[in-house]
Amino acid sequence: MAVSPTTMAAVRASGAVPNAEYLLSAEGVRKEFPGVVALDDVQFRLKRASVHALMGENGAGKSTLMKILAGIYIPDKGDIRLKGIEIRLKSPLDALENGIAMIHQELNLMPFMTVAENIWIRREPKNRLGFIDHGRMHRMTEELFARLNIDIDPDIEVRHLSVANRQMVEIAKAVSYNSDVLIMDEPTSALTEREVEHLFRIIRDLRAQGIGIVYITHKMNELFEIADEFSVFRDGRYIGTHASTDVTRDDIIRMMVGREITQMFPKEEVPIGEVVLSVKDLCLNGVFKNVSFEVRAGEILGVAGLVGSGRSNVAETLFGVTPASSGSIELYGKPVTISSPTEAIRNRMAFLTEDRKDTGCLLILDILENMQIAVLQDRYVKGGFVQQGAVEATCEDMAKKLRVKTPNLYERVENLSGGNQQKVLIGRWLLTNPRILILDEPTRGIDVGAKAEIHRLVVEMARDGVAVVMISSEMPEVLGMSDRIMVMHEGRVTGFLNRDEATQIKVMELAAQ
Amino acid sequence: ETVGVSMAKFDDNFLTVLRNGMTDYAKTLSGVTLQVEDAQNDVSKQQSQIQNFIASKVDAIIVNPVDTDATTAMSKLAADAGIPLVYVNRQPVNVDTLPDNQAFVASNEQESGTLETKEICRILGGKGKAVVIMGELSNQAARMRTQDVHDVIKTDECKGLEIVEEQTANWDRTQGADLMTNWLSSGIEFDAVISNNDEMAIGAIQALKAAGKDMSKVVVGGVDATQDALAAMQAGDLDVTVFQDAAGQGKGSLDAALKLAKGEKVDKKVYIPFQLVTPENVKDFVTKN
Amino acid sequence: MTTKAAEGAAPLATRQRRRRIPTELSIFLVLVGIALIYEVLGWMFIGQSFLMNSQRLTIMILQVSVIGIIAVGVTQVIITGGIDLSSGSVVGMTAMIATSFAQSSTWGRAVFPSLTDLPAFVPIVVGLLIGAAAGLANGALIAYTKIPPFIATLGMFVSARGVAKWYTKGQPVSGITEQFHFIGTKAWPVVVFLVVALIFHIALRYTRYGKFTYAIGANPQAARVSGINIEAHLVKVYVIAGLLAGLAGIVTAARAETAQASMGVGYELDAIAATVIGGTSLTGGVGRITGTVIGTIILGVMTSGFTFLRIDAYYQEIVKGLIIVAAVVIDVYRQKKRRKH
Amino acid sequence: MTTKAAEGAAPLATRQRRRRIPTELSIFLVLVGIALIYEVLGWMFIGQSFLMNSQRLTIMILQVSVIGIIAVGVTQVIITGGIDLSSGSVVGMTAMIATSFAQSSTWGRAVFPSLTDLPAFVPIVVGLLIGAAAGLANGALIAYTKIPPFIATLGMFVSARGVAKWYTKGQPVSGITEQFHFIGTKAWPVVVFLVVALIFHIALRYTRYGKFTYAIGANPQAARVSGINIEAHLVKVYVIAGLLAGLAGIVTAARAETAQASMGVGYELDAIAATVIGGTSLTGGVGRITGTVIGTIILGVMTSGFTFLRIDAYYQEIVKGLIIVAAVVIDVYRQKKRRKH
Ligand SMILES: Nc1ncnc2c1ncn2[C@@H]1O[C@H](COP(=O)(O)OP(=O)(O)OP(=O)(O)O)[C@@H](O)[C@H]1O
Ligand SMILES: Nc1ncnc2c1ncn2[C@@H]1O[C@H](COP(=O)(O)OP(=O)(O)OP(=O)(O)O)[C@@H](O)[C@H]1O
Ligand SMILES: [Mg+2]
Ligand SMILES: [Mg+2]
Repeated sequence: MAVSPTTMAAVRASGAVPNAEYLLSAEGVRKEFPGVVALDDVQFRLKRASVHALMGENGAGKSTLMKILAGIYIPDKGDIRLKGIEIRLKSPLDALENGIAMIHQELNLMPFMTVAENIWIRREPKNRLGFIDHGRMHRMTEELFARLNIDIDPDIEVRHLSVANRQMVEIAKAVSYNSDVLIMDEPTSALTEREVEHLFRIIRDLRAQGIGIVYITHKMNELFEIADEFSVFRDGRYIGTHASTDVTRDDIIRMMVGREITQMFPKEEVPIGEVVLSVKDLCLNGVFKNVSFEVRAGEILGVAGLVGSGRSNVAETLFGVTPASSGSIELYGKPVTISSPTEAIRNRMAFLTEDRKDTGCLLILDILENMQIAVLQDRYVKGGFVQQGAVEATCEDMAKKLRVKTPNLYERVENLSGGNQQKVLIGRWLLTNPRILILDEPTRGIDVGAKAEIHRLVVEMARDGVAVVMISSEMPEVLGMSDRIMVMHEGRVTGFLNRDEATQIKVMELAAQ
Repeated sequence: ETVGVSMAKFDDNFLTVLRNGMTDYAKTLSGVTLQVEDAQNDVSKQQSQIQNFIASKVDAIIVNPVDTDATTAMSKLAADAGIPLVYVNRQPVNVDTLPDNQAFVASNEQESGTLETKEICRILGGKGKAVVIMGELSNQAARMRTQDVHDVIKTDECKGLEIVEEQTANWDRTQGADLMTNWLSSGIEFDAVISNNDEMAIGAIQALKAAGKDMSKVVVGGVDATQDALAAMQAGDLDVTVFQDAAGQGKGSLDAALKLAKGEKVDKKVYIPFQLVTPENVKDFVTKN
Repeated sequence: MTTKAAEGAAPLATRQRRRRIPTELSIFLVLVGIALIYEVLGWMFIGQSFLMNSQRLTIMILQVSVIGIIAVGVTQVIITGGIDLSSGSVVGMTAMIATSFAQSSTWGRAVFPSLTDLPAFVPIVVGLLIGAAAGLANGALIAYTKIPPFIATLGMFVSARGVAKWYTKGQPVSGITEQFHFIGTKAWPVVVFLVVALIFHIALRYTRYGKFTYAIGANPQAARVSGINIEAHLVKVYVIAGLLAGLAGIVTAARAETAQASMGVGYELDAIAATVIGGTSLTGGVGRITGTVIGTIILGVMTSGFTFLRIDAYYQEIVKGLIIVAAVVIDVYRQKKRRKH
Repeated sequence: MTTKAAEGAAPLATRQRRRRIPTELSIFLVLVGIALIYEVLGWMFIGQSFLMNSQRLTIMILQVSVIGIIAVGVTQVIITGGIDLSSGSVVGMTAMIATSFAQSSTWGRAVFPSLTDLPAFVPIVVGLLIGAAAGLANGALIAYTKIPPFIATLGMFVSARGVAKWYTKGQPVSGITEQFHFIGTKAWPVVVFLVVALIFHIALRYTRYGKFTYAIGANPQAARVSGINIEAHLVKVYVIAGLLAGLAGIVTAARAETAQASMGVGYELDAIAATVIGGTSLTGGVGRITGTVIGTIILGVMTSGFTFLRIDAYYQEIVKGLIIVAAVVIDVYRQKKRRKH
């Protein structure tokens, strides 16, 4: 018999904590969505004072299982035990009150509310009259931030924060629950090395306090650095659990994808052509200044920098999303002004944005609509009518190439796993046959297998003479893929490194100077 | 017999009395069922209601037209289906060319504004300043009654009357009060308030009293002789209103419709006269509407 | 190639072409349900068939065809994530202005005595232009000043009604020519409605115009980055909505053989109701013309049913509100249930 | 605290400090601008001051205080991302029902002849309950059946008006007691409006109720995972909106000394306009009562100004629409400009 979540919460509040081997465990869990079995007979056990990593390809069911543990989804089958006691969580509140907090894969903040309001929502401190004590709330936030060494103004509205800072707010919020179990679903996908290190310090600290942490990531090195043990899922099934010291990287990949992946960054030397994109003294008031660089046909220019260094803003300006305040852009040897994405596309440019939820996916539309939308600007349209058969066949090929995990192209993108959404967006831009491809964090949230696949596609594009600008916060990716690396710091270009001279240390030096 | 009735509006005080006159009368007759519909002041809706009646094969139709210019189409629909039709209260544009089994029962709308204004003119002795509160601008009665005001003022006896302001309050009491307050705050001077209906007149009275005006110094006139208006008149606030025999019109139209349904002949036009109501004869009307 | 991709794994699962079950199905069943309930009640209490009456079948759709024409435009606006409150007022405004160019010389009180007996295409073109101009004003305001559609069209709602009243100082415009009246006779309004619905059904499903409309509604930011000129497209959509409201005004006036400043009052809400009942989502990105047509017909069937069952007018409104809500509740519920399988 | 934060590491990101300038400022300037324009035009054409007139200053707010009371509720609904179309109809319904318990025995035709001369709190409580019940129906439908707020409240819009007409078969309810009438006299409606506004200003800014309201509107998903019971909270918000519409109905009837079935027609749109002019965003998550109060007063000033300048009734509506749009355009423009600095 399951104990009611409220009773459990009361027990927890009283301080009487049953001493079980596992903080949280799940057995025989099954969850079905229309047309997809997301989880089938899955198990999971989290030990006290440990970091348990969850690994698996995109769509393997990691987020789904975690959402079940956080009370967001109700499983079709299976039982959940909290400290050895069976419990049925019916709402996120049940989970929170029982000491389970979660950082979601997609950011879940209230953009028009302040940082402090976001963190303490539902737990606002009240004064004697029952009104919210904003002063105390501010101080509580400052204290929390001091403890985590985060420097963000508690009174700023979240919409003014960069993605990385929002991620930090999410982390702080989750920590503030003082929970027994902390679930982190790809917390580092928007962070650079520096914040990642910082996060790891926080995690180690929490572990030392006896908290159990579930950590989902696609970054193999993080696993070895932080996790005590890990579980692997594949296609909604449980594959196994091991201590992270027992295995090698290749072992894990084999468990995850059921095949070998020999080379992560399939960089090929391709002939470099002439300059196709040349930027001189590009400025955007208050955001970046005097950015100048060139990219040649067949070249991959990596762009590195810390969070908030302005890389994404430069890309947005190149693509006409936020037109520059001064400076010049030359395409294929001719000066141009790009004042809208429409013009950029007309100039054979493509731009994968960094925030797939806000500026990428048409969430409520299906995969087909999402993939075809940009290509319809100038192809597959006759007399206003879309040549549906042709465009569908092309999209289907692309989806197969990118290994999008879906029953068909008529699935809403909203129902795809995060990584698969990213693949759909990449497909959207590859379809446009660009001559200049700008990628902002292209493999964010993508599993290892697909990552290699995407890298291979990018290299293929370069071989066909496409100039690629690739912004990435993942150091191995930048180092492995780029012909040249441009490094930015606080809105300025601080230097260029050639492929042969680039090392992690040199990049970091330029990025932090 | 089943008689389909399409009323222009349900939430109009006067038309409510008319409608109730009809339904109350129907209850006294055996075997007569009324199907009363609310056209919500929409010409098309009214037209559709008539077509729905025709589809349901009613024995006769009574229409209180939303727009008296739209009656040609309605007459045709009913005539084509061979169902008798009676217009009530508002005079259809095709009143002179109505087919055989159609008729019109009403008061002559031209009288109401004229009676009201003439009486006010008489009280003021043929000269003074007046403000006019109009009903909803797109409404026929509002236009007609306002026109009556102007026509009366053009006559020799009332030449001395001057209209200083003319605004709409959409038949509504509160809007009448707000309009009057706005006027008062602008320091507009006047001796009479000529309102297109009683509700707005009462609103004006409320505003005048709230501003501390001496009601015996202002002549206020309305149309309809509603209960509230008669009460206001007995309280000495309202000076003129015009009684229209709503219940009588309702009864008369149903009689005509039933006769036509039986194949009997009726007069093409049945007029039920307006009557002027003043503090002298107000008692006679208290029980009427 | 360096990656040895597992050839066996078919990522696109089975290559089944499972087309989505049309979402209109559930609301269509609601329509059938309502009609059948009336049919049964009819036999029980009135001793008449509700449906086996060609006259009634016509009037059911005829009485809502003007709403339907508007709703086709409103559907497109709502798919972009907007709203159009102005359509009822635009109906009134176009009815007045268009009709003033459709008057016959036999009518004594023509607005422009020198412009009578014009061929019917003149008032029609005038009406469409007026409607399109109103739509242009809405669209340009929304696209370029970024004010919420609710406010832009609320302004037009107030102003267009003002124009309708001001145009002839509240006088109705009557005495229309036979040629112009023709559009409003028989079941022609129904034909106009269905043709308009068909055209925009095709436009939404098979043209770039349609794809862009959905994309903007689903995520305007993403649509912009994908190269869509959102501003220009929004203007297009609102102009179409205005044009259709203008057409609705023409049909209304032709049907009534007169134009009145109060024509079309409240139509905007009926049209939005028809659209939403038909499954279009007010948050944008979702909706179909077929659904809107069904939603419109539900309104018509409901009204005819009331008269048919001789339901007291006092109860009609109370019940009408309940039915609108119930139709959407049933639809939401059925859609949710189907998604479970 | 036990966590030894990495002492050495430099703080993350640069601190982004940006104190919010109250967003109401820009719309307040719009209000001042409109008033000054009237003032100048007044001296030029009428030879009178627009503002230096206590009577006019009162009526400016008095004539919109009922709209304001509704708008306070509507603001909260809109902040949650919803909409309330039913408020005008609920005003009509409560006015009718409440007033039927406020009749004096001297009036010959009381609805309940045996329930006359009751103390004023009876009709007030009845009215508030009726309003709250309508809000409960709206809220429960929206929260638990997940139908769009537009549809749920559209249903109530139709049904509540139906109830208002049905209650006395269209007869007005008059002859109210002096005690009840009192609420509507002098500037009491203004007081009621401002007190209501103050209460909910505090509730929104300084209580959890308020924070939840904003959170749900800004990001319902986030609100849910933060442990907020969205359904229960939405019901609360709609009940409050209904309650305030009920209060508005009471005040309207008390002011007019009568209740009529057509009371409150169109108020929902005025209230929404006041709210949006005041800076509340229809997409939810943003809005303040202070802004709504200013938006409401703008409507009042506008109306008084028309009469003051003796603008022809036929032009008033046309101009009213333009002013609503212009007010929001200016506001949007000013906010955008300020953000640039
Ligand atoms: N709400 C939903 N409706 C339908 N299908 C869903 C839904 N949520 C998830 N799925 C499906 O369930 C499967 C598992 O998704 P889940 O998000 O758990 O994957 P994941 O392991 O977290 O992947 P990623 O690494 O890409 O985040 C996927 O096939 C996905 O398409
Ligand atoms: N919408 C916005 N409003 C205010 N500031 C913004 C906004 N978007 C970005 N910024 C700020 O502009 C600066 C540059 O951000 P940008 O996203 O370009 O950096 P980045 O190097 O790409 O880093 P990230 O890894 O976070 O994307 C940051 O300080 C960020 O906070
Ligand atoms: Mg995931
Ligand atoms: Mg970035």
